[in-house]
Amino acid sequence: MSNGPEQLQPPAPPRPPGNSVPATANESAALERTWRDPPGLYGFFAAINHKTISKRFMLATFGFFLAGGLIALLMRLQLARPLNGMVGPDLYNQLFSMHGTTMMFLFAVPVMQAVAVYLVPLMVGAKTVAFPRMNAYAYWVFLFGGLMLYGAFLLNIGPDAGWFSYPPLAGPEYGPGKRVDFWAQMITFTELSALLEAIVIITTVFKMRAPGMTLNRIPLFVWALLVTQFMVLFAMPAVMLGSTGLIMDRLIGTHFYNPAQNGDVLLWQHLFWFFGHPEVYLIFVPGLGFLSAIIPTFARRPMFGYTAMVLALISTGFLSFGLWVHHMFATNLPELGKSFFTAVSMLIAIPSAVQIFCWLATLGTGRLNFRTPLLFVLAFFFILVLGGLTGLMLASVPLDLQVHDTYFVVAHLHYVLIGGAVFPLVGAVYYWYPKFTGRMMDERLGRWQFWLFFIGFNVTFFPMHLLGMWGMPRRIYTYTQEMGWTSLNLLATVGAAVIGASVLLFIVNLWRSRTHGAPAPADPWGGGTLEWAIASPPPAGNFDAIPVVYGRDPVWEAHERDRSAPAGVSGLAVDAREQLITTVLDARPDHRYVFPEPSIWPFLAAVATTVLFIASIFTPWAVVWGAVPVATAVTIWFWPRRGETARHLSLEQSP
Amino acid sequence: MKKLALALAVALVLALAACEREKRDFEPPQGNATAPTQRNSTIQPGQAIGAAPPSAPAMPTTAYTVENNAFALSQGKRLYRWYNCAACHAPGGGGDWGPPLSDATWIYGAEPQNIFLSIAQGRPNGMPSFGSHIPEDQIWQLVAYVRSLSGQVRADAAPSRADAISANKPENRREKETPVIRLPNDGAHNK
Amino acid sequence: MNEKLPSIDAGKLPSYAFGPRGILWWGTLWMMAIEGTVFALAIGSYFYLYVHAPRWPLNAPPPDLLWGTLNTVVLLASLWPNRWLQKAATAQDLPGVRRSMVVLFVFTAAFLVLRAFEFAHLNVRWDLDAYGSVVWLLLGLHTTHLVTEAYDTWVVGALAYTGPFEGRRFVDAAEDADYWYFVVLTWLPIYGVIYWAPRGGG
Amino acid sequence: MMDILSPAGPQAAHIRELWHVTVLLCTLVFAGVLSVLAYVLWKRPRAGEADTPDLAARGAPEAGPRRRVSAAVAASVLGLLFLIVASVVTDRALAHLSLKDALHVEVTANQWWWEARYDDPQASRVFTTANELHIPVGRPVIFTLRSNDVIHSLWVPQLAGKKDLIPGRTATLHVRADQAGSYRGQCAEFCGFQHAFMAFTVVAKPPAEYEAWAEHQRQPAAESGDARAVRGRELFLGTSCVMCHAVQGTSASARRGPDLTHLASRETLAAGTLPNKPDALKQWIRNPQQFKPGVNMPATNLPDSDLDALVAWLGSLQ
Repeated sequence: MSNGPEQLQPPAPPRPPGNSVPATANESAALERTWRDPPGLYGFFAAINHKTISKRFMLATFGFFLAGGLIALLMRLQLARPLNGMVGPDLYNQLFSMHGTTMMFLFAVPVMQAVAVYLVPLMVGAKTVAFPRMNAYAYWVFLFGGLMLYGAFLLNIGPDAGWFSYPPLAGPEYGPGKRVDFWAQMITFTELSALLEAIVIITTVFKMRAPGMTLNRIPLFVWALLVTQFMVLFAMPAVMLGSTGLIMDRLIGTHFYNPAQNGDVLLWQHLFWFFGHPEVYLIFVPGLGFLSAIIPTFARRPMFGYTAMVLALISTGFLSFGLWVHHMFATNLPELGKSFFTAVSMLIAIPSAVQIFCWLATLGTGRLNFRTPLLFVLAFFFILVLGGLTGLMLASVPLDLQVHDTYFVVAHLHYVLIGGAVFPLVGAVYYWYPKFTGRMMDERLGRWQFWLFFIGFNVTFFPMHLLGMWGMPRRIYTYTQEMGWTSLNLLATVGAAVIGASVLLFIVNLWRSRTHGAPAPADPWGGGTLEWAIASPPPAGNFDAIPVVYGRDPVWEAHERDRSAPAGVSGLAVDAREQLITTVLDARPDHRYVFPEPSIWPFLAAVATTVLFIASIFTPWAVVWGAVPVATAVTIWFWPRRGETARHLSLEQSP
Repeated sequence: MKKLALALAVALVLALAACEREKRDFEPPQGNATAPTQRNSTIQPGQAIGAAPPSAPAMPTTAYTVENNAFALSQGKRLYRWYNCAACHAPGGGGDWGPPLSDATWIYGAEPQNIFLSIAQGRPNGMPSFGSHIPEDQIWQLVAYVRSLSGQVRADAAPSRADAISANKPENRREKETPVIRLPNDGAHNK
Repeated sequence: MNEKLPSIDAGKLPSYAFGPRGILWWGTLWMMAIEGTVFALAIGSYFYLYVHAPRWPLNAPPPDLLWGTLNTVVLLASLWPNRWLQKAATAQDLPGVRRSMVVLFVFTAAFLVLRAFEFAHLNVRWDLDAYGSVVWLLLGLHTTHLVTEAYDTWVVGALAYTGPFEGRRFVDAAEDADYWYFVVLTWLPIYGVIYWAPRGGG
Repeated sequence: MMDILSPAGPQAAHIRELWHVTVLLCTLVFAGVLSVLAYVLWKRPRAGEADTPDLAARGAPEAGPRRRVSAAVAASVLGLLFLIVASVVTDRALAHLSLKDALHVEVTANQWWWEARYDDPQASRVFTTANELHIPVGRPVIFTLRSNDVIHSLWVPQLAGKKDLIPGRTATLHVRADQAGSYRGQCAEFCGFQHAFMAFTVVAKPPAEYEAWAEHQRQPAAESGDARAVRGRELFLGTSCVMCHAVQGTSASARRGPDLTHLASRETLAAGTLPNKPDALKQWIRNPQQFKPGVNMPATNLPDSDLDALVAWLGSLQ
């Protein structure tokens, strides 16, 4: 077996010595230089370090969250009084469509992936994510998709058919102009980004875990994110297919959703909700992951029922694909089919119940440390459980027929999404902010923010249950005095203002703590997982020596480890981006792989992709000529550089 | 710096085009003339008004054209269907009793004002006068749609396919015809 | 301070690996999972419209069998040089990889041309009715994969000739071969649906 | 007052029963979970981040918590099965409500108003009205639901659950009013600019009164003869109204807008948006966009005198 062709490259120089365990000072310095992003403007666009990309991703999603929140405040102001002339029907339709689209596509799903891209490598003991350049490309595509949508919104081309845009209202005849096209193309952007991120995260967890981290030693947070990414893999294609069909209907006259030519408008609803329901679980399951990371640390004990929790996560993932028709109970689908979906929609509550009881058992047998992250997690038990129970009511066909598409559903979805994902997410930000920035967030501000958020939330959304029962439909831009909805709508608006205040406090806390926050040690909360074993903020290459894991909470069990067992992995290059690749089941070291170096081509490929997507809204031929720059950029991105190849050859060892 | 200015200028033009295409203005223009002072055709839908027709200002001279606005074009398409223009001009404007509207030949001129007068005052050989029956802003929407039938309108504003059985191309995919004025050889159209 | 601790020496481990040992294989696998789901849902939509339609195909004759079947034969035949490429790549035999790439290059040209003929003989336009729309969607989806596969082969093939080449580039060639299998094997159900579903006593 | 908990028919009544059962069970579960959490937060000892985590729990089988969690999960499964059964039972009960000599009404939704066509085996007794559905008390009604444009959803909270009106599909909704009264309903599926004002009223009347109303609806318009009304009629047929509206007994028979044959006998105008009073009708005709921006009815600039004549004539269409 020839050891690679000789005539094409220079003879390989002898291999430089790798890192030692623990790494010496100059090894650490060398590793920092190797894994760091290049400086300057070029470095900004060529950065592929997973922590840099993740911080930008989190910032972008938080920015979209604020924009979506402002839009929500505008909506609440319009609904505060009957026949309020502040906003007309056309602008209001754009407002609620933008609010829903922003929160679902530009905030909820991507922020979970952004946090995962930062934390998963740290928690599984890897120096980087798999496919770091693709990770950067996915971020840029996401950012350009969000900016495109908001650019369109500012030009009065914001979507106006809701965040699920049912044809025929979103179809070619009743949705004139390019509004729904920009919405459908935004789907293409965000789904492409989500799918690529899913590939990155799954491959990182499968192939790059620290030696010894067998399947039953993977942290529960990583399990939650792993299950979420598998759901992304199988859910997103449905909405991409559906939105491609919608754009083809609108632009080149196909008849997928045209009943007159044997298309069917319900085909859209099936395709959308086959993605739609896993989508809301994509948002909720990472919330479960945050809880499973925060509760053990603040109960000072390992999570109760680890195996039950993992099985619950996996079964939630599977079941979420079986219940999309509960969004379509009011259509004329056969009744027997609907009863099946009632049953599955109810049974999916069991895995969540298992997890809630395991958390309660963990808290019930632990010693509690009431810090801000735990506060936000405890709010989950109040808000999510209430939202889950109203969900059971919506799962029943007769009850759903009364409250479907009313403000009861608006209340339910906010209880499960904000209670299930946003509260745990804010708790997670308080929990990992020290690791991201090396600074602690202010506890007092945190408590103020928590109580404002908790009270404001309930004051805003609990009355909506009643509004829904009193007949207030979703998405109405105004109502008359006789309806009797006035006082509760005013109350909800006041609550929304309180939520706004709490978000302001959050921004202040985030901003001030960057400079005035107390400096954070490596493990400020006494956590057990690997990310607490390295400095805050972590060095560019995370671990100077990749650790060897002997249990579920390596940091807690560090003192127990017997001194003769290997502590870490030595021999990885310090002057090249080498990362250990391990086997899937038992994480046994398999080979060391040199990872790609920073390159500006992912960014340029993302720009080319954006040009293709936006131009294809106006002419179908853009898909053809637009593909040329994309192919060129991707080819140059892939094409190996001579210098890089030479360095690889110096480290090359054939399998 | 110049490149930046150029890019900004292009962006501005695109923005203006987008704004104009996406406007949804529901309020009709002032002076909504409903009855022409003059009729070129004896027939009209419904009944002729016995007493003096409601006073109406003279026909607007300036073309209040809405043909770059997608909403107005889609309203025009709806009115083309609602007011049954297809009965004589065929659903896609292919022509039947009435002359085709989707080809290049025009008898009374292809400009918006010409089409406006055809609709409002009617034309000999069977085109009824709709002046007092269709408000002016709706006539302008119909005018815009009629021009889109022969591809005179920007493709991104033109309506796409209808949720109907449609044998012919949607308006946004029709090639732009170059209008030719051709007088009728004594009603050859109606044979 | 830092006395040496016992450690696992990774220095002697290989620097790249084929198949499921390497991360590129897994990346390709998830891509296949995504595109497989897209194909499955597209076929699902086809039969959804089929079931809801009074007759199938609606207002057009079924596609001509000639070009579709011919292309299927060509694609199946391409499995042989693809197998050759995979073996050469895993054996890290660069001359073998180069030769197989040339043959594969001819096959890519062949199936792209045949696909153009297939489109010309579908006997329906995409904007005629729901049947035409979903047939063009299905064939279009697979065609994007043919084009990306062809392009991937051209790029990796060119790299095999011009370099800069190193051991791990064999892994890229091997993954390209894996993806080729996927593109060919997913064509079989799609071929059955596009060409035989309208004829199957619809 | 639209409230799902004050039903006036068997469908809504059944659903309310299920609603109360489900809310009761859910409240119990919610209270249970919160009380356990409160107890735990109150009783468990405190600790700081510096305190060593107690790793003993890792090995021990922790029989106590395991038993409690398994019991709680078992209870949840039982509760869920109960809810499933309750839901299916209610569904069957609704499906088994008798439809003996039901009244057939075809409701067609348009962008932003409702057309109702009362069927009858005898073709001559069929009549069409808009936005107001009168039904006899105690007699089942089968609504056949279609849509002319986008997806709408017909919902009368006090009578029954909602059902979508989907273009290209036909749905049915069974309703029965057991008490006389006027029940407001509205569109519940977002359908464009005026989704907010696409309401209708179901007026349940004793059978005798219903028959009288239906008989009245079958007659052509009873027009008054005074000069102003005649002028109004002329204007209706001579300007834009005739292009969209129909009035039986005159040459106006377009179906694009609501049927106005018996407009004066209705409680509201413009799909439940305005009270049916002359000045409201006048403002509405002058410029509908001020009440329902985006509605498909155009404004007219008839002079005031003509407008009053038109309103007078429409007011005579009892």
